[in-house]
Amino acid sequence: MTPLTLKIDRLGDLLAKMAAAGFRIVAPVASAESDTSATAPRPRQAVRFAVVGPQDYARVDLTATPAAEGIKRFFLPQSEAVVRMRQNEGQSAQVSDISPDAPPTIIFGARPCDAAALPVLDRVFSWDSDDRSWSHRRQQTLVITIACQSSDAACFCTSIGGAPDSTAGSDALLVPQDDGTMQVRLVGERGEKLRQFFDADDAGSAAPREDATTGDSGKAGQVTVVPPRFDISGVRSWIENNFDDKLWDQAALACLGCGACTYGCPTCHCFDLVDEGTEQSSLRRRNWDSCQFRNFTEHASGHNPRPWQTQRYRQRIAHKFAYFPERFGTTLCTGCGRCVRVCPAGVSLLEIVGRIAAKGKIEEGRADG
Amino acid sequence: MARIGVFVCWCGENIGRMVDCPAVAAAARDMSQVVHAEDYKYMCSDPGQQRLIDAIRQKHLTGVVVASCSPRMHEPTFRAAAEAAGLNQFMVEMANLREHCSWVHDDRQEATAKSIDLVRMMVAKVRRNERLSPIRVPITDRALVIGGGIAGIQAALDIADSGHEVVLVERSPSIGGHMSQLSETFPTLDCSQCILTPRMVEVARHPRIRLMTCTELQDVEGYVGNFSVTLETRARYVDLERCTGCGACLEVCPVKNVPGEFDESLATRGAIYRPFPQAVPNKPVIDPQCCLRHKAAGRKGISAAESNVCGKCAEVCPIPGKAIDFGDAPSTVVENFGAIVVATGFDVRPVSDFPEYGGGRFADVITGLQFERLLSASGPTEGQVRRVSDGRPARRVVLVACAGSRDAAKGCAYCSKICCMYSSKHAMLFRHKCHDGQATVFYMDLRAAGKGYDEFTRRAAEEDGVSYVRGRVSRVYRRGDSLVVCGVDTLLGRKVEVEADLVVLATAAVPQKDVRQLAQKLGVSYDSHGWLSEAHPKLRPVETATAGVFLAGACQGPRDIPEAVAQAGGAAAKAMVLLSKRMLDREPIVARIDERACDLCGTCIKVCPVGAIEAQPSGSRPVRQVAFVNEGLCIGCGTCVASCRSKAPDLAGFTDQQLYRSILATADGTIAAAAGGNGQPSAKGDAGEAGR
Amino acid sequence: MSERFEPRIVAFVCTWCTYAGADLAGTSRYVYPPNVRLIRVPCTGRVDASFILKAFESGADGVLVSGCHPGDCHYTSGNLHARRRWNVFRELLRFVGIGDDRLAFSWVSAAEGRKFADLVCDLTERVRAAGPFDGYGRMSYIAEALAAECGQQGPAESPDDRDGREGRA
Amino acid sequence: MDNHYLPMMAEIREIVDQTHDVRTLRLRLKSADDIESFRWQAGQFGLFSAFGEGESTFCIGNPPTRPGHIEITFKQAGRVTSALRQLDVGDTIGVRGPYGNAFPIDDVFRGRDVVFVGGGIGIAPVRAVYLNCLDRRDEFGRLMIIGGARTADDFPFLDETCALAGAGHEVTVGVTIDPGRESSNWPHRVGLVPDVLREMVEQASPAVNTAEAVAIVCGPPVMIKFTLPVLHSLGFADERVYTTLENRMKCGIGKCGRCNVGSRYVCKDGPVFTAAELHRLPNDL
Amino acid sequence: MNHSSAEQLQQVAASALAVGSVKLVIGHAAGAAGDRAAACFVDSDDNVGRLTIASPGVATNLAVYATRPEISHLSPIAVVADPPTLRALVGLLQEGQVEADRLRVIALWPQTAEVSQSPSDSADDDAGAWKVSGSVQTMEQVLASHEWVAHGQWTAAAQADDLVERLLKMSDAERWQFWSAEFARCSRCYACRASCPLCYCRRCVAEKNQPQWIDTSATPRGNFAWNVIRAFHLAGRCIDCGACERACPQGLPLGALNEFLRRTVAEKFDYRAGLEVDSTPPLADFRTDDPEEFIR
Repeated sequence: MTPLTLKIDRLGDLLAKMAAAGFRIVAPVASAESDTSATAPRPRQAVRFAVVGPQDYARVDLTATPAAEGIKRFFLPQSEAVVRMRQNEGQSAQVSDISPDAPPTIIFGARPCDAAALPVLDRVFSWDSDDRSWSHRRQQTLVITIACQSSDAACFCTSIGGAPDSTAGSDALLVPQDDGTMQVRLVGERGEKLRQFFDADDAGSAAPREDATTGDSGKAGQVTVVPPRFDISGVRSWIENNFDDKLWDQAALACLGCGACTYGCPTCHCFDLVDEGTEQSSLRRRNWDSCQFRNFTEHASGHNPRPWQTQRYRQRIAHKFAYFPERFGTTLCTGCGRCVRVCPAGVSLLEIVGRIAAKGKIEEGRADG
Repeated sequence: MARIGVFVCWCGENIGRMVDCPAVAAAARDMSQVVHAEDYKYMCSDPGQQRLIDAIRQKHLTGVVVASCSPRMHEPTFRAAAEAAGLNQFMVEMANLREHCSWVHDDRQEATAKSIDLVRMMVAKVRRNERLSPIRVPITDRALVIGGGIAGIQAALDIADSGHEVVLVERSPSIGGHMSQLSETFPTLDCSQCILTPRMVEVARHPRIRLMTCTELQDVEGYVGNFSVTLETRARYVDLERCTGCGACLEVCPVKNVPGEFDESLATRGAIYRPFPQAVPNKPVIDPQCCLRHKAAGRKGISAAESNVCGKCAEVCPIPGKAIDFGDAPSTVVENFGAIVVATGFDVRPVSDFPEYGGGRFADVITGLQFERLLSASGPTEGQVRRVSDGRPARRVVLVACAGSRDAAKGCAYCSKICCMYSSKHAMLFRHKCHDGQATVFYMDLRAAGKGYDEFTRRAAEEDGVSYVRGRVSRVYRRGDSLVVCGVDTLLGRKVEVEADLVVLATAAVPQKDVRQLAQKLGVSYDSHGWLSEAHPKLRPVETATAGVFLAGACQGPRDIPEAVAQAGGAAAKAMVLLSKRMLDREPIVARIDERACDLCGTCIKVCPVGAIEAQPSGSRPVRQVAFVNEGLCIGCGTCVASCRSKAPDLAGFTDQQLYRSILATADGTIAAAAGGNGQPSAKGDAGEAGR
Repeated sequence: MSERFEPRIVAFVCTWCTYAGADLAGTSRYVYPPNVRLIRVPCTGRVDASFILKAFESGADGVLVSGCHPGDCHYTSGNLHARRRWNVFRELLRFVGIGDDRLAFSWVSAAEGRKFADLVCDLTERVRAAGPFDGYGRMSYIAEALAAECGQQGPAESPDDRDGREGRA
Repeated sequence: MDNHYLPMMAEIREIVDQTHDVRTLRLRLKSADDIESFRWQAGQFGLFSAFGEGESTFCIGNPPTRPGHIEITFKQAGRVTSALRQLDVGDTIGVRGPYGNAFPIDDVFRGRDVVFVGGGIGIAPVRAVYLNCLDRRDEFGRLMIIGGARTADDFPFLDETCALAGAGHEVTVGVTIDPGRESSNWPHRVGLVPDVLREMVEQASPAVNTAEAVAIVCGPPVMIKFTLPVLHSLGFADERVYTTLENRMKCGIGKCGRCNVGSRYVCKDGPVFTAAELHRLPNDL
Repeated sequence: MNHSSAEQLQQVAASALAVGSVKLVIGHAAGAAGDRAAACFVDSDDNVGRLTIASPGVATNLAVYATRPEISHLSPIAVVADPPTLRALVGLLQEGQVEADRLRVIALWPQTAEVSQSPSDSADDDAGAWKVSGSVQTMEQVLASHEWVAHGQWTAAAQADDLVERLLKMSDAERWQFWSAEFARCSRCYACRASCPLCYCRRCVAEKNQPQWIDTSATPRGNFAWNVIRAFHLAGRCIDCGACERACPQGLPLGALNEFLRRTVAEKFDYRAGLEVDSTPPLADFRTDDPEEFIR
């Protein structure tokens, strides 16, 4: 099969072609308003995913290491009306369905760590019963990722089994080449739908072929190296066996209990259902929620199973690295590091899981010995 | 489960003409949880109320909206009707279709649409109403009367006579007030002392009156039924228990030349002195400002008790153990009261406020009150009218009414009310004492409205030869050893000059100078001059906006003795009504705090106007300090509710839920109209929405 | 727009002064436009900033808060606390784009029926001149209800629109 | 694909006030299809909407042996329960469900002695099971019902529970209120539920075969905490001691992550758990 | 040399912990990853080596931890406090959220007018800009010090003046446009609230749901109400540390709202938050001559 390529200066044409084919385009764009913020250097929010039109193509920015905000909200919107309730005067209450608003979409330029979360979340949204909104958006949306050319101290995808050029969750992966072009790797059947938009790589036919499923492609492209930060093998069992360990208290003390990490996280998916509206007309909305909030588990009676931040912090880590793996066979984390970057208190999941991994290693060793 | 009834009143034509009441009732019928709606000609009539009662009973209503007039008018009516039907009175809300709608709009369609909205807002509110019970607070069966003038005396006696305890507080050493300074009173010319003294003695002897002289109010806490008042008593240096009032001390005091308060500085007194011969208590008092021993002690920085200067009064005191106590000190007590009567009276402006009339420059320009002392048989001149400057008999007296009164430029735009009468009285009394004397009264208008008053002034002019000049005095100057009063006779339209031995200025009556501080402590409002404000000028003339605080006498504005006495009786009656109940029912519109949400940041405590909120241990575990509202003190303004960032407090009767629903209900009219349901038949739905 | 725009105005008034002033306007038969919906509270001190926002969220084009003149407060100082609050909150709302043509404060005593009527006339005209409050109107419950009536998610509902200017669906 | 969040519509047919703040609603689904498809077992729950206010989780309070309506019993505590209390007969509420697992009546209970322990509002889920068992009385051994509340005024289903004893069901019933809270005319037991449980089981004649018996315990967390050791000491096997967890839920269908305890979704794997299962869960309840 | 400040801090902390005059020192440690300094809790003189002086531009305001229930059993506690942190502690004392007896500080005073705010600077580069108080002090001592007089109002917050000025020049409609676009980005993660030392409410008004004054959904409506009310609740209380804006993952210019309200409160009520323990916060107070030119 002819290899595909993308010349970066033809990006506008590519996006236009996709739009012409009826796709809504979502891409990372540099914020037009970044100059409004008072703090001058503010890398965290500079690049965000947004629906783009032709006038925005020039602002598409493929350079940022995981953008401030991931692509999760294009599959699980932060707030989405799911039911409408109507109480006409003189009539009894009625409800009606609100179907998810999801036109065919191509998300262009996502990072592999964001895309990798999609198949992970597929498991929870399709086990037992299918979540209509999620499934519909998944079906409607094709994801084109770009292998990372740079990484930072918060990146740890490789420690979770991912890679800066992993294709997990992607329908196509772009691998930046030395000559400034992007090698295009289509993934699976869904990826084939994207073939029409790319040019055949006539010049670069000499480019070596790699197995798209491995991350080892450094020779061919300018893919960054994310060094392993910890060995995850002992993490789950340590968590399962050390529910009351002091580590949780220590780790949680600095945590302020906001939702920045969970909202930034590509795999966090907890949500709330709330009614908003007047007597006569209200909407039931599905909103992101965070296990880090004090009132997440609080009963109306005031009883709270997890009243302390220690418990909530432990829940978050344990859910990702023990409970979810136990239930669904995969870690609820892709190593994107966004939680580390956004935490206002400088709490690092990477550091804490690293400590757990080290402890787990020792215990494993003990068990073996 | 809410079952709401809506009752739309036509108020005859008042609402019915501008609002389609049956349409409002029909719309209400469709509103959520409304199970009954009707319209009727007069809801407040007996049959109207009966319809409400019947509907509550038959349809088991849990809430009622009466769409009629202002709740300020008939809320009590419909609440009572609800209670009669067995529904908690606080489950009634009113939509104001009359004052706020039919009377102020001129388009029937619009007015009807608005009426439906108003009803919808109230239905939304009443669905969140809660059954409330009046708050019962025990009443301290005791009244405080502030001020020992005739008004305070009358109020104290009336209250005490009805069986309630009274504390009468007077800041000077004796009760009696200005009335005790007067010679005779108009229009009957009976002797002021003769009619007042028995009342004063009665106060002193009354088993239920505790008299506290030399005492002022320092602080007030609490609320109607339960005021907690801090009273501070100055040192008198004479033990009232021991002193028999023999007066031996008065003779020996080496200090003789202190201007006497009672005689308005026309006579002198000693450092130890009896306020006046009929004083109650009739015991001396030491003025530490003048007492040699106190002054010497003060210079040395020691107490008068430690000093050995003078002490003649103590030496001569015949009481074993001595009634003179140089070691006396101010004392403070906190007393509880159910009601407070304020009778702090008035003052007159000093002559020095009137330099144009020679006030302050010429000794013979005096106030009316000073002239009273000159006329008084017990006064410094034993009733002989003499010039202040040289003591020669006065033959020519000019009396100037409206000295400062009715003169915005002088700061008193009001009429002092008593001046016309007492100036006439002064002139008349002078003429009685000095048959060949000349009495001239300058006046602006002779205001003599009162029983026998006009006759009195007529008599002065016609029988007692008082000459009246209608006009203002422009200035007073000295010519030889006489004063000359220049003015204009506006009736004759010419200038007049009158020679005088004495010029008596009827200076404007003004509130006591420090009454504002007192009013603020009591939470009583006052006007720009400092006259205390009644709750309602017509219907609640002796009450104040602060429940349980009543007004008697001239603290409220200038008035004469019969008025002051009558008002004191009125204030006493109001206090008695309050004290005669064991418990007080208060509207349960009070704040309460959800302690689970309280962080005790202190904001509510700081904003509460009555100090009803304090920190207390929480009722739930873990125990911590939280804000707590004392229901007995809370007056239900809701400032704490809106000031609290976490919205821990809420206000019964006006809860967040109730107001939230009322606000949201303003949207539902439009939503209903858009859905083609009932709602606003006006063009608004179309035009307004299209524009959105 | 061919038909005249009729603004929706919500007013929070204290029961002792402005509500009574409105009563007096009625007793005096002063005619004023029917655009204002009064919500009675004991004191302006009870009026929370959230009330004002909730009124706008409910589709109000203008909001009025009115109580007793300083010194007249039935509770002595509720209105003075309220005045502090509005000194700040009004500035804040202006700073985020809700100006004086949307939000008004007044003192109307129980004796000022005329003033109340004039105030309502004035305010109605002012808000009418400012036009529908589209900014807040778009995110009001009314707009949401009307959108849902047509089977849509509310305005600015879909995730891509969250970016405001950036979103172009 | 279905919108799982779209509730069925039900009408309130009857309202019974159990205590000053506990209320029972009897509901009937409006659509005949819904009635047909709504099949549940004792222990399952539903999500019940007060429109405009939200949904709340309640167990289905009537046993499947008494079909035709859906019964819920709730205590006023939060936004939804306050709103539900506002509703009247004839009003509409939303229903989603039935969700969750159920008590294994056929698989485990049948043929055994069963002890039911309910405290306060926890009596409601227990009641669904014992009514179920009473309706199929022949299939079980001894039945013992212990109900407790803080005071007589907080006791839901008090009269009904007491009446069961005399209704020819062959069932032992004990009702109790907390010591110090009784009035002089309280004719029943006074004591904490675990103590009453021990006393009744120990004094039962013929004796309860605790080693083989089943126990169901629902109530406030503190009651469960002190009751489980008592059951254990009486010889009940942890595998046959059941309770229901009351975790906060939103979706009810294993997505929203709120009710999770360890790897378990209370809404899917529960709400019914055995004591043995609870011991294996992280101490996060 | 630069490291001396950090070393001095460690010495002060170590000696206080060693003699037991404080039970816990709350300071900053270098961030493990990412660019944020993390809070660090030192309860023994053995661990003081982790303490460092963080650049205020990347650090949270440590006063936020003074009210944490997890450490409520420890007393006294010492907070490593630069002037904004001290002001926050003044605010907490003023509102009774922390007991003066329980609170000690190790004050950090800026040596130069300009302490770097740049997150790119490492903590070490910054340490030289600070003078560490020689001992653990009570707040009373700190507030009586000449350093407090000199530096008490110093802030590390990025100056929002430019933006405020720019906004003030706009029309209402333009300001509306600006803010509704900014607020639309808010994700309601409440990082602003969590990192604000004065946002200590155990139940935030956003969580009061009977009724729900502020919609929880991250829709324009809910976001507008939340951001406006958040700012309003800090009016006259915000001590200008900039923690909220630094915390916001969406980069909302919250500092401009705070700065504007600070100006408003200063102009109208002549008040600045965080300077006096005994003062009354302006919105819990009034004066009879408060401005009312806007009231008809």
